Amino acid sequence: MTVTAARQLADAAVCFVGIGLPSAACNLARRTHAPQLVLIYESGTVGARPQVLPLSIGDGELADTAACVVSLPEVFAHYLQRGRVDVGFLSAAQIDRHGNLNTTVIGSYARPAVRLPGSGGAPEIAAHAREVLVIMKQSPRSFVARLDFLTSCGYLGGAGERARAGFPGRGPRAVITDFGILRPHPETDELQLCAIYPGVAVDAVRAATGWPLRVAHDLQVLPSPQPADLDTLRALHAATAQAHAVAVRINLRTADAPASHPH
Amino acid sequence: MTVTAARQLADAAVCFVGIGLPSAACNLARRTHAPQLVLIYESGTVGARPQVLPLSIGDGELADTAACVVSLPEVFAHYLQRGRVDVGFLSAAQIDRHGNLNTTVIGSYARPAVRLPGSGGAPEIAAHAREVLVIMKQSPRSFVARLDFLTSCGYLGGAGERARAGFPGRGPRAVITDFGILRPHPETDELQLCAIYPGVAVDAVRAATGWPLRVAHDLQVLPSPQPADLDTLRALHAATAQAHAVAVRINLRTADAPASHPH
Amino acid sequence: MPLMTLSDAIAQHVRDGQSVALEGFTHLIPFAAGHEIIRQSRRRLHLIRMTPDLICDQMIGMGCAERLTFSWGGNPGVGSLHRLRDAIERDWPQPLTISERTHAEMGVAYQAGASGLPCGLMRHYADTGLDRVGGPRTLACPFSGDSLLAVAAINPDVTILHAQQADQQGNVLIRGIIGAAREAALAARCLLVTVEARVERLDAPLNAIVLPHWLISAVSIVPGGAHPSYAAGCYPRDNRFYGEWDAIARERERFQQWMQQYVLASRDHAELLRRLRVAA
Amino acid sequence: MPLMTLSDAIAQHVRDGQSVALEGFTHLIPFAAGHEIIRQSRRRLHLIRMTPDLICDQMIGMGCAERLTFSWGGNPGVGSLHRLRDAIERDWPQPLTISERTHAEMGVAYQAGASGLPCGLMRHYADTGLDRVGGPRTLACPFSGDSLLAVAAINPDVTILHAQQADQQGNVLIRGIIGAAREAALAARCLLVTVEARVERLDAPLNAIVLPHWLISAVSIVPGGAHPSYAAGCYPRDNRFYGEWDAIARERERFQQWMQQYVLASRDHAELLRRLRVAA
Repeated sequence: MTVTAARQLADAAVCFVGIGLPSAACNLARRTHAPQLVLIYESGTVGARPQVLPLSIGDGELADTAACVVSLPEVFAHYLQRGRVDVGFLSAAQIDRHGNLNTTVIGSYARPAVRLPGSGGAPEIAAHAREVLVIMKQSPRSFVARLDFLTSCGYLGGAGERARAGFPGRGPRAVITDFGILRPHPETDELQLCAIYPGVAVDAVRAATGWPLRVAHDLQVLPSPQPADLDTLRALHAATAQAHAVAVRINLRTADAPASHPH
Repeated sequence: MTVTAARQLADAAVCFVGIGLPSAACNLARRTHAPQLVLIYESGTVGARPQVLPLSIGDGELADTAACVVSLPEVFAHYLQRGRVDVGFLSAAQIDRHGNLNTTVIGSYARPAVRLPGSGGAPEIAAHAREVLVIMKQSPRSFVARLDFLTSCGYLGGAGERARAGFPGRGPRAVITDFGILRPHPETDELQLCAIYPGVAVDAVRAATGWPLRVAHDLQVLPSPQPADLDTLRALHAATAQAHAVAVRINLRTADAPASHPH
Repeated sequence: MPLMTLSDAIAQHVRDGQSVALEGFTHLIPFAAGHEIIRQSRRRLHLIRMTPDLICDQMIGMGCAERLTFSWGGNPGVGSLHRLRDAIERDWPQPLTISERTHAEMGVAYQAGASGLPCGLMRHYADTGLDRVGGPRTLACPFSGDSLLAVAAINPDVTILHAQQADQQGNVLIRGIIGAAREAALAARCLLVTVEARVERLDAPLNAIVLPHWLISAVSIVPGGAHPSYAAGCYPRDNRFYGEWDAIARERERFQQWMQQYVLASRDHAELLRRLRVAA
Repeated sequence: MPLMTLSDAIAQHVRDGQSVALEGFTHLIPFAAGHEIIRQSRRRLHLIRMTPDLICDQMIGMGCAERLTFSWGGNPGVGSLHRLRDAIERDWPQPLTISERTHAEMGVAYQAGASGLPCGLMRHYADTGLDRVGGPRTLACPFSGDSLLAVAAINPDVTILHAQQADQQGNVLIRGIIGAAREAALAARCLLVTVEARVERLDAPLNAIVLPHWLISAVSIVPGGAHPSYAAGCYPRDNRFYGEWDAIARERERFQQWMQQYVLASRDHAELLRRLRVAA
C-alpha cells in the first residue's frame, strides 16, 4: 500500500504531508523515483529530507534537514492557501463515496462513542492542495455510506458540487487502500474501484466498502511492488525504529553552561 | 530643541521612532537620562542601540545593535497595533491647532504645489502609540489654521472627538518646537503654549503660529540645556557625520568567494 | 522581566479560571510548567493548545481544566490521548467544554490576537462539520466579493513557552520549529517563559526569533523543561516515552498512580527527570 | 530555478505594462535590476515599492512607469525625490498615477497577497485624507462589532529582490532588515532574485529567512547589486551617494546626463560600479 501510494507522486511535486502512512509514502518516493519531491510538514518545515521517518509532525529531524523552517501561520497561509502545494496527502478514520473525510468523532459530536484527534491541518489541505491523495485501510467501518462528521471536504455531494463551490484544489484524485486504488468518476465524482493488487477479488473489495461500490470498466491490476522499493521501505522503517528507541539523556547542568550558540 | 525633546522621554519607555529629529532626540535620551529606553524603528529593528545616528530608518547600524529584527508587517501589527508602544515620536510639514499632521502634500492632492514624502508609518503611530510627541520648527507655514491634507490624526476637531472615535492612543501629549512646548488643553484639545526657552518672547511664538495661539496661565520657562547634554548631542552628530562620509568600496569578486557565513 | 523559580512564576501569574496557552508545536512544549500547574492544583483553567499532547492529557486528567481550545488532540504517531477522550466521552474527572478549530484557524486566531485585531481572515468554500458546531462566520471581501471566514482572535490571559536561552536582560532566544508559539506569546496578556539555560549574551543570528525582555513577565531556568518533548540543540524528543504514555494513560488508576509517583512526588522538574531516569 | 544573467532574467520575465514590485526596506534594494529595466527600456510599468527611494526616482525619471503604489516617497535623511515630484507635480516625463497607502497598509496588502487572500484587516478609528482619496473600505468585525479597515491584497506580476546568497539548488538566503520583502516575494506571480554570491551550501541558521528554489523564476549573481543601498555582511549603505543624488536629480538635464553617463553607458552593474569608483 505504501509503495503504491509512493508511486502516485511525480518527481519535483510540492507535497504537504501528514504524519504516518502519508509521510512514509512520501519519503519512500523521495528515496526512489522522486528525489526532487518537496516535502512540507505542517510544523513549518519546508523541503524536509528526513533520514528516518518522523514520529511526530515536528521532529527535530525535519527541521534539521529542511530548506527553511517557517511558522505554522506562514506555512498554512503562504504555502497552502497561496496555492503553492501540488499534492496534499491525507488519511482518515472514515471516508464516504464522494471522498469526504472524517477525523473528528465516531458517534455524535456532543457525546461521541470515540473521540478522534480532530482536524489538524486536513480541512485546508483538502481545500487548497491542487490535488489530494488519500491512503487508508478499507473496511465497512472506514468506507461508510454516511460520515459521522464532515471534517474535510472531498467532492461534497458529488456531481460537480465541489467545483461549483469554488474550491481551488481539485479534490481527491486517488484513494489508495490495502485492496487497490479508488478514483472519482469524472462526472458523478463517486469513488470507483480502478485498480487492484494482484490476487485481490473484486467481491472482497465490495465487502469492505459501506456503499455499493462501482467498478471501473477498465479495472487495472497493479504491478507487484518492486523488490528494491520494498527493500528501501524496510530499511527506512528499520532505521526509524532504531532511532526512536534511543534513550534520551538530559544534562541538568546545562543551565550553568557558557553561552555557546547551539547550531 | 533636541535636548528638550529628549527630556520628554521616561526611562524604559517603548518608543516607536521616526527618522531625523525624533531619532536624534531618542538616542540622546538613551545616552543620558534614559539608558533603558526601548527604540523600535519601522524597519523592524526592535531594541536598537545605534552608536551613530542612522541616516535612513533601515541602516545596518540599527539591525546590528537590535535585540531582534522582525518584518515590517510584524512590527506594525505585533508591536504597534497590539498596543505595545508607549511613545510615538513624529514630525510633519504641517500641524493644526488640534495636533493633526500633514506629511503628504502642500496644495491640492491631485495637483500639489509640493509633493511631500507621504504617510510612511505615521498614521498608525499617531493612532496606536499610548501617547505621541511631535517635534518640528514653528512657523506660520508649518503651524497652520487648516491642513492641506490630513495624514495623521491628532485630536481631529478637538473637544474629545479623538477619544469618542475610540483611538487606543491618547494623541499628541507635547509638541516640541524651536520656541518651546505646546500641549493640548485638557478640555478643548487645542494646543496651547505651555513652556518657552529662556529669552523667547510670547509674541514671537504667536507670530510663528497660523492660528490665534492660546498661552497657558502657568507658562513655564524651560531650563537651559545641560552642557553635558549638549556635549553628548554634539559628539553624536560628529560621530554620525564621520561615519556617513566614509567611502563605500565593493569587492566584485565576492561572487567567487567561499561559502563563509556572514555573521 | 524578573527572573524567578518556576514555582514562584506559576504561583504569581496563573490563577484559577484563567485562559492559559501552552504552545510549542511538538518541539519546546512547556512540560515543566504544566507539571507545576498540576502541583499547585490550579482549577477551572481554559487550556489553549493547538496539539494538546501529553501535557494537556495530564492536566485534564488531574482536573485542572474545564475548557479546551485545540485543533488536533492525539498522541503523535502513537494514537489517542486517553485522558482527553475520557473527559470528552465520559466527563471524567469532570466535564470538559471544547472549542475545536483547524490548525490553520488556530494560526489565524493567534495571529489576530498578536496583531491587536478582533479577528482574522481565511478563504472559505463550503461548511464543514466544524463550521456547523463552531463559532466562525463568513463575510464577503469588499473588493472581490469572495466568501471569507472570519476567525475570532485568541488572546490568552497567560501564555507559557519553553525556549533554549535567556540572556542577562531576559531576552529569550527560540530556535527551531516554532509553530504558532511566537503569535501565542504576543497575543497574551502575560507571558511566562522557561529556558534551558541563562547565558551572558544570546549571540543570536540577525533574523533569529528573539522575544524582547520587556514583553515577558517572568523567566525561569528549567533545564530539560520540555521533556518528553525536545529542545533543538539541547536534547531530542523522547519518542519512547510518548509510546509508553499510551499504556500509562489508558486506565484512570494507573494514570493517577503515575502522576502521584512521578509528578506530584517530585518537588521540581529536575527531580522528576531523575525519577524518570532521564537525568542523573 | 534557472540561473541566468540579470539581462536575460529581465528580458525573459519583465514585460511592458506589468506590475513590478522592487522590495527591500532601505536594505537590499535591487538597484542593479532596476537599472537593467531602464537599460532595456521597459514602459508603462506599475511600480510597487513601499519606499520608492532612488531606484524608483530613476525609473520614473527615465519614463519606465505610468503608475506607482507606495507609502513613503522621499530620499531618506536627505529630502525629496525630485524625479518623483516632477512626475506628480508637472507630469514629466509623463503623467504618473499614484496609489498611496501607509506603511502598515502596504504590509497588510503584501501579507494578504502572500497568503492567497483578497484582502487583509487593520484597526480603523477615523478617516484620514488617504482614506478619502484611496480605496480602502471599512467593515465590522462579526464578533466584536469593531470597525476594521479592509486593505486590498497586492499580487505583483513580478517581484524582484536582492539577497546575500544563493546555493547550488537556487535556494536564497536573506539576512538582516527584511521589511515586507518576503511577503512581496510570496505574493508575486513571478519572482526574480539577484544575489551577492553563489555558494555551495547556505549554511543558514535554523530559522533563517530562506526562499526555496522552487518559488523562484530566476536567480542572477550580481555582486554589489544593492548599491547604493546595502547588503548586511557584504558592504554598507553608501550614505554619501544618497546625499549627492539630491543635486543630481534636482534638474532634468543633469539627471538625464547622469543616467546616460553612468547607467546607460554601462553594459552591466559591475561596469557601473567601476564608473562610480565604488569598485575597482
